[in-house]
Amino acid sequence: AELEVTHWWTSGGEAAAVAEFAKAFDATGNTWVDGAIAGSGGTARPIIISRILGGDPMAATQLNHGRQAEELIEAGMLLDITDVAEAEGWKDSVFPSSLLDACTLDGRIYCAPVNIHSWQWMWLSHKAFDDAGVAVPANWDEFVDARDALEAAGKIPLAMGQQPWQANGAFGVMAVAIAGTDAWREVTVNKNAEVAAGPDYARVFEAAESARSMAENSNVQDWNQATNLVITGQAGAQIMGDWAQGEFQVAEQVAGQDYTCLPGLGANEILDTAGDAFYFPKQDDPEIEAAQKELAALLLSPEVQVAFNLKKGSLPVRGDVDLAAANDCMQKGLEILASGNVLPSGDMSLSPDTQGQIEDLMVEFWNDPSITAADAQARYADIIADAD
Amino acid sequence: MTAKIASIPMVFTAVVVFIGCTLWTVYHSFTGSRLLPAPDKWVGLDQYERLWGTSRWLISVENLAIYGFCSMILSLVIGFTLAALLDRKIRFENTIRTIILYPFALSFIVTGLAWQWILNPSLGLQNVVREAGWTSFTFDPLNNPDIVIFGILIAGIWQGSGFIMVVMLAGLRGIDEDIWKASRVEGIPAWKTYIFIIIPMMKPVFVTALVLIASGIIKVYDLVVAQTSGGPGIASEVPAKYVIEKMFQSQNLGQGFAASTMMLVSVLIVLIPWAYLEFGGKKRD
Amino acid sequence: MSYSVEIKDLDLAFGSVKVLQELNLNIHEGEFLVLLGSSGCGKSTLLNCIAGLLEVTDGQIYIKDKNVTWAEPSERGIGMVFQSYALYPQMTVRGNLSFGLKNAKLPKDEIEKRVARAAEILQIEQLLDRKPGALSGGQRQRVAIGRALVRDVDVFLFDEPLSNLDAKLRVDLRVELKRLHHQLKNTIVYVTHDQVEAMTLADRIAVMKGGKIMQLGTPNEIYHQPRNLYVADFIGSPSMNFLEGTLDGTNFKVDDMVMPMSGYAFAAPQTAGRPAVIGIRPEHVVTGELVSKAPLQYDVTVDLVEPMGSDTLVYAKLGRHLFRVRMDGKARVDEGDILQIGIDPSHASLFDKKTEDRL
Amino acid sequence: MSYSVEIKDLDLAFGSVKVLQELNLNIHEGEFLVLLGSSGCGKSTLLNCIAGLLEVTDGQIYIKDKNVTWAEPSERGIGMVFQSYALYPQMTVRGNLSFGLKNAKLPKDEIEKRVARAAEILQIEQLLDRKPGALSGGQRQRVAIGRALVRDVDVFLFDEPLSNLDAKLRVDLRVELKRLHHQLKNTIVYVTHDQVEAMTLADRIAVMKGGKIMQLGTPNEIYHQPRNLYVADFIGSPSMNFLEGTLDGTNFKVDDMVMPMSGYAFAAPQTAGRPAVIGIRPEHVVTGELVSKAPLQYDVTVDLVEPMGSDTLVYAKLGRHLFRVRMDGKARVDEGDILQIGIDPSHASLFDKKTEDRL
Amino acid sequence: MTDATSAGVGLDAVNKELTGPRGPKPKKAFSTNNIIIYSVLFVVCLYYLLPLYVMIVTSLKGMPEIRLGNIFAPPVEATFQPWVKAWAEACTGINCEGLSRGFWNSVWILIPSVFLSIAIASVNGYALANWRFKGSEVFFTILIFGAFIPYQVMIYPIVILLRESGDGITNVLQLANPMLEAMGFEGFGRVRLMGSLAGLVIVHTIFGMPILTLLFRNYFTSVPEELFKAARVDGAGFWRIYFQIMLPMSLPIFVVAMILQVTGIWNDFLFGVIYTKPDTYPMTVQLNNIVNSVQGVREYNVNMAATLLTGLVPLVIYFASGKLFVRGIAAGAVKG
Ligand SMILES: Nc1ncnc2c1ncn2[C@@H]1O[C@H](COP(=O)(O)OP(=O)(O)OP(=O)(O)O)[C@@H](O)[C@H]1O
Ligand SMILES: Nc1ncnc2c1ncn2[C@@H]1O[C@H](COP(=O)(O)OP(=O)(O)OP(=O)(O)O)[C@@H](O)[C@H]1O
Ligand SMILES: [Mg+2]
Ligand SMILES: [Mg+2]
Repeated sequence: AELEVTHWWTSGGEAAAVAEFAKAFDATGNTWVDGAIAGSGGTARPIIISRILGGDPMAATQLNHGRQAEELIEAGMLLDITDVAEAEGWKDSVFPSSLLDACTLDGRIYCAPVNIHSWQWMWLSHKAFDDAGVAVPANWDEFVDARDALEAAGKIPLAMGQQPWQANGAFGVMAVAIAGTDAWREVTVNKNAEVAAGPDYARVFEAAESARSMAENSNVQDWNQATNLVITGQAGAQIMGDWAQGEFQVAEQVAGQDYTCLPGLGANEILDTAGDAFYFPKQDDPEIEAAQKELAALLLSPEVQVAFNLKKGSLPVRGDVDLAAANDCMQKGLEILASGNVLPSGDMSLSPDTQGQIEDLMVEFWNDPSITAADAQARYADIIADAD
Repeated sequence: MTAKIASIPMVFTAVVVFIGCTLWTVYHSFTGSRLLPAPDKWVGLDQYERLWGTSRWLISVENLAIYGFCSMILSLVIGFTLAALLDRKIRFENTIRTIILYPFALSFIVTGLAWQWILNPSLGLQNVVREAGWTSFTFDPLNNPDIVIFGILIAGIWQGSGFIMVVMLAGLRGIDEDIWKASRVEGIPAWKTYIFIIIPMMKPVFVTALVLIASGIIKVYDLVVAQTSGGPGIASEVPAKYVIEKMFQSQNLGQGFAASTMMLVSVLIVLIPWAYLEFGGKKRD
Repeated sequence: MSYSVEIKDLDLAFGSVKVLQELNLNIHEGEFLVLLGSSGCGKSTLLNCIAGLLEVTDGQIYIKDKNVTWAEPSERGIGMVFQSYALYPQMTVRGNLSFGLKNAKLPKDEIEKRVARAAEILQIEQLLDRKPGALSGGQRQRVAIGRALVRDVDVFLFDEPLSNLDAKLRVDLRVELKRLHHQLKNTIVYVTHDQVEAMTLADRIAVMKGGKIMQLGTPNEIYHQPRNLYVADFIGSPSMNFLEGTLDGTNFKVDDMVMPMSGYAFAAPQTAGRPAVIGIRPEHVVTGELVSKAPLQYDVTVDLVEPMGSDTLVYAKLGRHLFRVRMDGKARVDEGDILQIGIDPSHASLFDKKTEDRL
Repeated sequence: MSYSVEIKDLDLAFGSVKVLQELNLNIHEGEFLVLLGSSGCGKSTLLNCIAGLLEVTDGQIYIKDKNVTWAEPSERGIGMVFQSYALYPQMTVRGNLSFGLKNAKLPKDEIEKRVARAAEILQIEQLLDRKPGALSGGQRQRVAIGRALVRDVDVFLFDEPLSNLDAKLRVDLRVELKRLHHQLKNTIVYVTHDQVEAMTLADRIAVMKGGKIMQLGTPNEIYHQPRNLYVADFIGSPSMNFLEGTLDGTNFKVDDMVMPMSGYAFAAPQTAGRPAVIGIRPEHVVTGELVSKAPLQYDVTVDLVEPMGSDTLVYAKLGRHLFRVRMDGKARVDEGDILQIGIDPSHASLFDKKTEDRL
Repeated sequence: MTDATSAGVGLDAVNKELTGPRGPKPKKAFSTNNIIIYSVLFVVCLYYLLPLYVMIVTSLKGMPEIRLGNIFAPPVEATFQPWVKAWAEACTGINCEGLSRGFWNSVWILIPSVFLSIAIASVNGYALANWRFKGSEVFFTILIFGAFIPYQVMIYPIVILLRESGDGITNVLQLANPMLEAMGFEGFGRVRLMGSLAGLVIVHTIFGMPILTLLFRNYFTSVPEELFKAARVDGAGFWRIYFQIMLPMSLPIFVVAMILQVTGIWNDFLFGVIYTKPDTYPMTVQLNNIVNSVQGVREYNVNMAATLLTGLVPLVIYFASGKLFVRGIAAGAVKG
């Protein structure tokens, strides 16, 4: 059957990764009808959701798992794939198991996680630091120290795109790395506004403030353009999730040689386990439903996982696949995963609405130097206090 | 009878779509709808309270106000000035009019992209001027949160002022030729005639133009999406974008509805006095 | 010299279309000159040339012995009144009257004085604070005249000032205008296509056709001695009766009728057998008792009767020709009646068939 | 009954504006009835009611003894001709003529026959394949009439069919129209605001004002015996002279002049001292030799002279009143002259000052 | 007196002719006024032409040249590669068909939308102008107000409306299914308005209705009412008058409406993005996708070529229709 699959993976590495899915699915005799929506999740989600609501759902769609789909599930618009999960033994193979939890509502499974993305990375350009005549930093503080040298060499210390989610993500990374895991959990999972207003987070906001000034001259829009600044050595570093890896790969750069990846800003080696998942909106055609389930199973099959995640630069959702082909950074990530240093993603704890508010705040903060760290923190605490 | 049957699409559109949908939206703005409309989650004015406490909304409104005010004034001034110039029996009138109007045939997406490119500081206008020797020249509205809205304004004016010019030109052409003759016989200079006689006579045309501009302003969306995506930061956000994002991305329909209701209210504020002038006035004389 | 306006060899063309050609016209001081002609004959064009609103293609224009061919309209000492009034709608009547004066930087009290005087002359004092929208057609027309009046100009130009008004008002304003002219004694150039207006108002009429002046003369001359067929046909309602025939010495022959034209004042001695047209005004055809006194008498059959109240217009057959006869309103005639009519050739006009000029 | 159109208690209102009120009108078979009135008096509205283009608010309309109050326009047996001709611009003349017949699903050869006949009557055979745009005003008007003609209807409705034409053509078409009526003998209801048209065309005239019929009568009755001041003033150009005074027995007193009205046919015996208005038509004021024969004679001062070619209109002062006198075109009078005039009271009309009705 | 040209006067006149000005006033070709007017217009034209020029120039350059050079400089080495890429090769996700796909979608959206919206609006306008019925003005007023309601207010309810009416139609149609199946035909399947071409066509028809109806109403009102009356007397009904009298007379306004709709629908982004799916994305959405699918560096030349390609249809229509467009805007706008 023909399945229309919507997603917003349109950058070079992403598109190559999707092609792996499509290839594998087409090989089963079905047809993958690609419905890429450019922009970002922000552009794509309204379209995806309005189509599901409007009674014209696609057969499968990317969504960040987590709370985004809750209401759709409650409204009975998404296909229950518990049977597939049981047949394929996802319970045992999916690692970390929190990924599957995020797909579960009232004991039923509604989505197929396909990868693990963690935000907690900083990408550093060897060329930039060489040009500036300083060593490649090993953690955030060293990086801050290298700032002047970078600027003197005409480099942008920190590359930063203008898309709202980037600012938000970078802040999240700093929060985990600087405030520490406990404080982060207290704020994000338990929605404790006091902690959010407390000294741990104050340090986070101060760090963000200095990051802001380092990114001042970064005038690019998209995340991958920012990554490109790092690749070409125009910028010193970028805080960006592991998907940036794909861009380095497309540019044929070698980890450790051309660039360095620092998990947790080098301070706190821990990864959050956000990721992408596929949902399967209900259709009334049994043939399609069968194909949907086939696709769900396929997405988590070991070979597809490997092929996809290598291209995408993300980590597979199965602990049992062999990623020998993976490069330096990926291996690092796998190690951290294996050691169990994982956090749930913010997507899973905060509603999109709250995330949207935080995102708005961060965007404003990152772009408006007149907002002080203290102001921003106060507003942040307010949002956490109101979060549901 | 046939007339009534033939008017069913119109009546349907007017009643079901325009009134029905509007009321639906207004009603749901008082609910806590999230991803799906939840007519039974009544929350009163909560959404509005939050709306007016959100800095992004406030910035959006402020942007729209600045954009709206400037684009009204500029469109009217530019539109009228150009129309007046073209009305001076100049040569190549058709060519020039065509040049001024063609952007109107282009979409906001195209407009936004073209101007994004020209205003790109490292490649566009600023770069060109700098390379020409004026190295301190700075013109990067799209990257400066303080003036980004004017960068959008430049593009908006570019796209829409030709249309206003045509409206004005039609208005000017509609002025009795004899008025011009009378003022010439009295020795009144052209500029004085424009200011004291022609412009006051064109009041209805100005009002029409104003309504046209205003109705376009409130809908500004594509342009911002294509040109800046609301950036840098949230410096160029506009209400329409806020609505769409709250509704679909943040999955907070109630908030989006509240914001769109506010947009509707502002339209009504513009429209009702106009309708009153236009239709109420007619009945009286 | 006593000419107020002189026009010499005026040519005017819009692109390649020649609208006025080699036009010469002298207008006396204080004269009421009417430009009369059918639509599109160039009346307004000529008036606009005098006003300086159109640039001439060739020729010269003098106003008060000053060559104004290149002068601006406002420097020519003219005032103009338009068919559409062309009042400034957003100004009060006072504003309309004083705008031009203010612009000329006249002192305030002078402006007031002039406005007051014009308002008095035109009897619009009580309207001074109204806007044109609140005035009737006739009042607007008066304000338009006032606007020319305050400027104290030598020459008034009127472009069909009464055409937009209804019939009754037109008659009233016509009378008023005439009276105003008697009072002010300005030179007036007045454009109209209504021959009654022209006849009643003019000191002299210039009948125009195709950008040329066909005849220039007093209403009486124009009416009674039209210089060519066009003028003869254009002037007079109901219009002249025309019969085609040949002129043989002083006899005019139509079919088998012979009209001795002994009483007619020929411009030049006539050659024999010349094809000609005779024109007889309906009111110069007499009926009833008067027939016996007329030099020529015919019997005609009544074809159609149009009672008009004061007169009755009878369409009668004279041979194969239809003949209009104007009779008294109280005359009782019916279709099919045989009517005796009398014609006095001295009241008729003769025209050459080919050149259409008066013989 | 021989009425072709009967209108009973017709009311018509646009919203709250009552345009026609309690209107009754019976039109005879074959009659040429003219609805005459100034602009906005409801003439067109009445015509549209008869045609069924407007829905009546109250009352009934009969055509040929059939109640058609609720019938569709096309079912009423009427044809209509409009001021703007209203020809279908994209169809040829033939198409225009046959459109209605095709709608009525007439057989093809019947349509052709009728079109040919109408074209012949109107002499437009050679125009049948042209589009309206290529026709002159008069030709268009004929086609418009043809469109009504082919439909073989009982009643023709004309709404100011000649108003858009220029003066000369108007006169010509008027004559043609009259001839056509003589030939076809249809009932015609004809709307105009031109009293000359009304007088010349009508069998009977209905003078309307403010949605009411003021007077219904033959042109002669209307002209010579106007039933009230409005009609008297509306009909006739130049209009009637009115003098206000009081009626004392059979004497009418204006200021210090006394006019014995012995020749006047009063409708009822008069009370003494009644305020009244006398109306005298300008052509009923005689001058020259005829004065001596008139029962009343006065001396007047000439105030203004309007030569009109065939006549001369003299505005003269009678006491403090301005008096219009119509004189021969050849009469020589100048402003300031003293003129002897004679009036015959039997030609005058007397109206009550308050009710404005004829006495 | 008539021709008072005595010898003396004649002489005098000759003297005057020698001295005074004659004929047209000599014009200074470069009067200050003209210089100001034309230079202002020149600058204005520059402003309006600049983006077009830059787009064209950029679209003809290669990437290296863009990175180095000046955006105003003409291409050193013109290449059509960006155009080819934009049209047929640019990728969104794994679809690398460029704009060509969007182009045909736009065409298929455009044709029925333009046709339907004009058909309905013209009938509306005609009914409003000539067949006023009780309340017709009220509906019209609502309709005009509708033109000013922000789309955002209506987007979401329309999603629901489309879904519901799709289901409604399905239900009605499926009533006939047993019968059809009994007769051996295939029954009706599910009718979907949301996400389908039909849905988008309906949306365009709805949102085009206020302005077009206004346009047509104004136009039909300016058609002499007597023409309509004459047709009624001739026994023609609603549709016959519409088709045989009004339609042939209103070609100009139909052309104008067509131009407005073609440009409007072609340029639409919001509805295209919300009410369609990737398969049926119109060109503007495809354009936005291509431009925003940044792979490595932004390919400005391809973006500009894509932009120009997208703008081409309305531009061609606009230039081809020339004055009509202007006249139409004026007729529709100033009267309204
Ligand atoms: N601006 C113009 N360009 C070209 N031709 C013109 C222009 N103005 C007038 N004409 C032509 O010049 C001729 C004379 O026009 P003009 O307005 O003087 O006529 P008119 O006698 O005033 O007629 P009317 O009684 O209709 O006002 C007409 O044939 C007209 O078509
Ligand atoms: N559709 C309408 N709605 C409201 N009032 C109307 C309408 N049509 C006509 N009237 C009013 O009805 C009155 C009579 O109009 P009607 O057209 O019958 O006048 P008329 O006698 O034909 O005048 P004219 O000589 O100008 O054609 C006028 O006062 C007019 O304003
Ligand atoms: Mg004229
Ligand atoms: Mg009328």
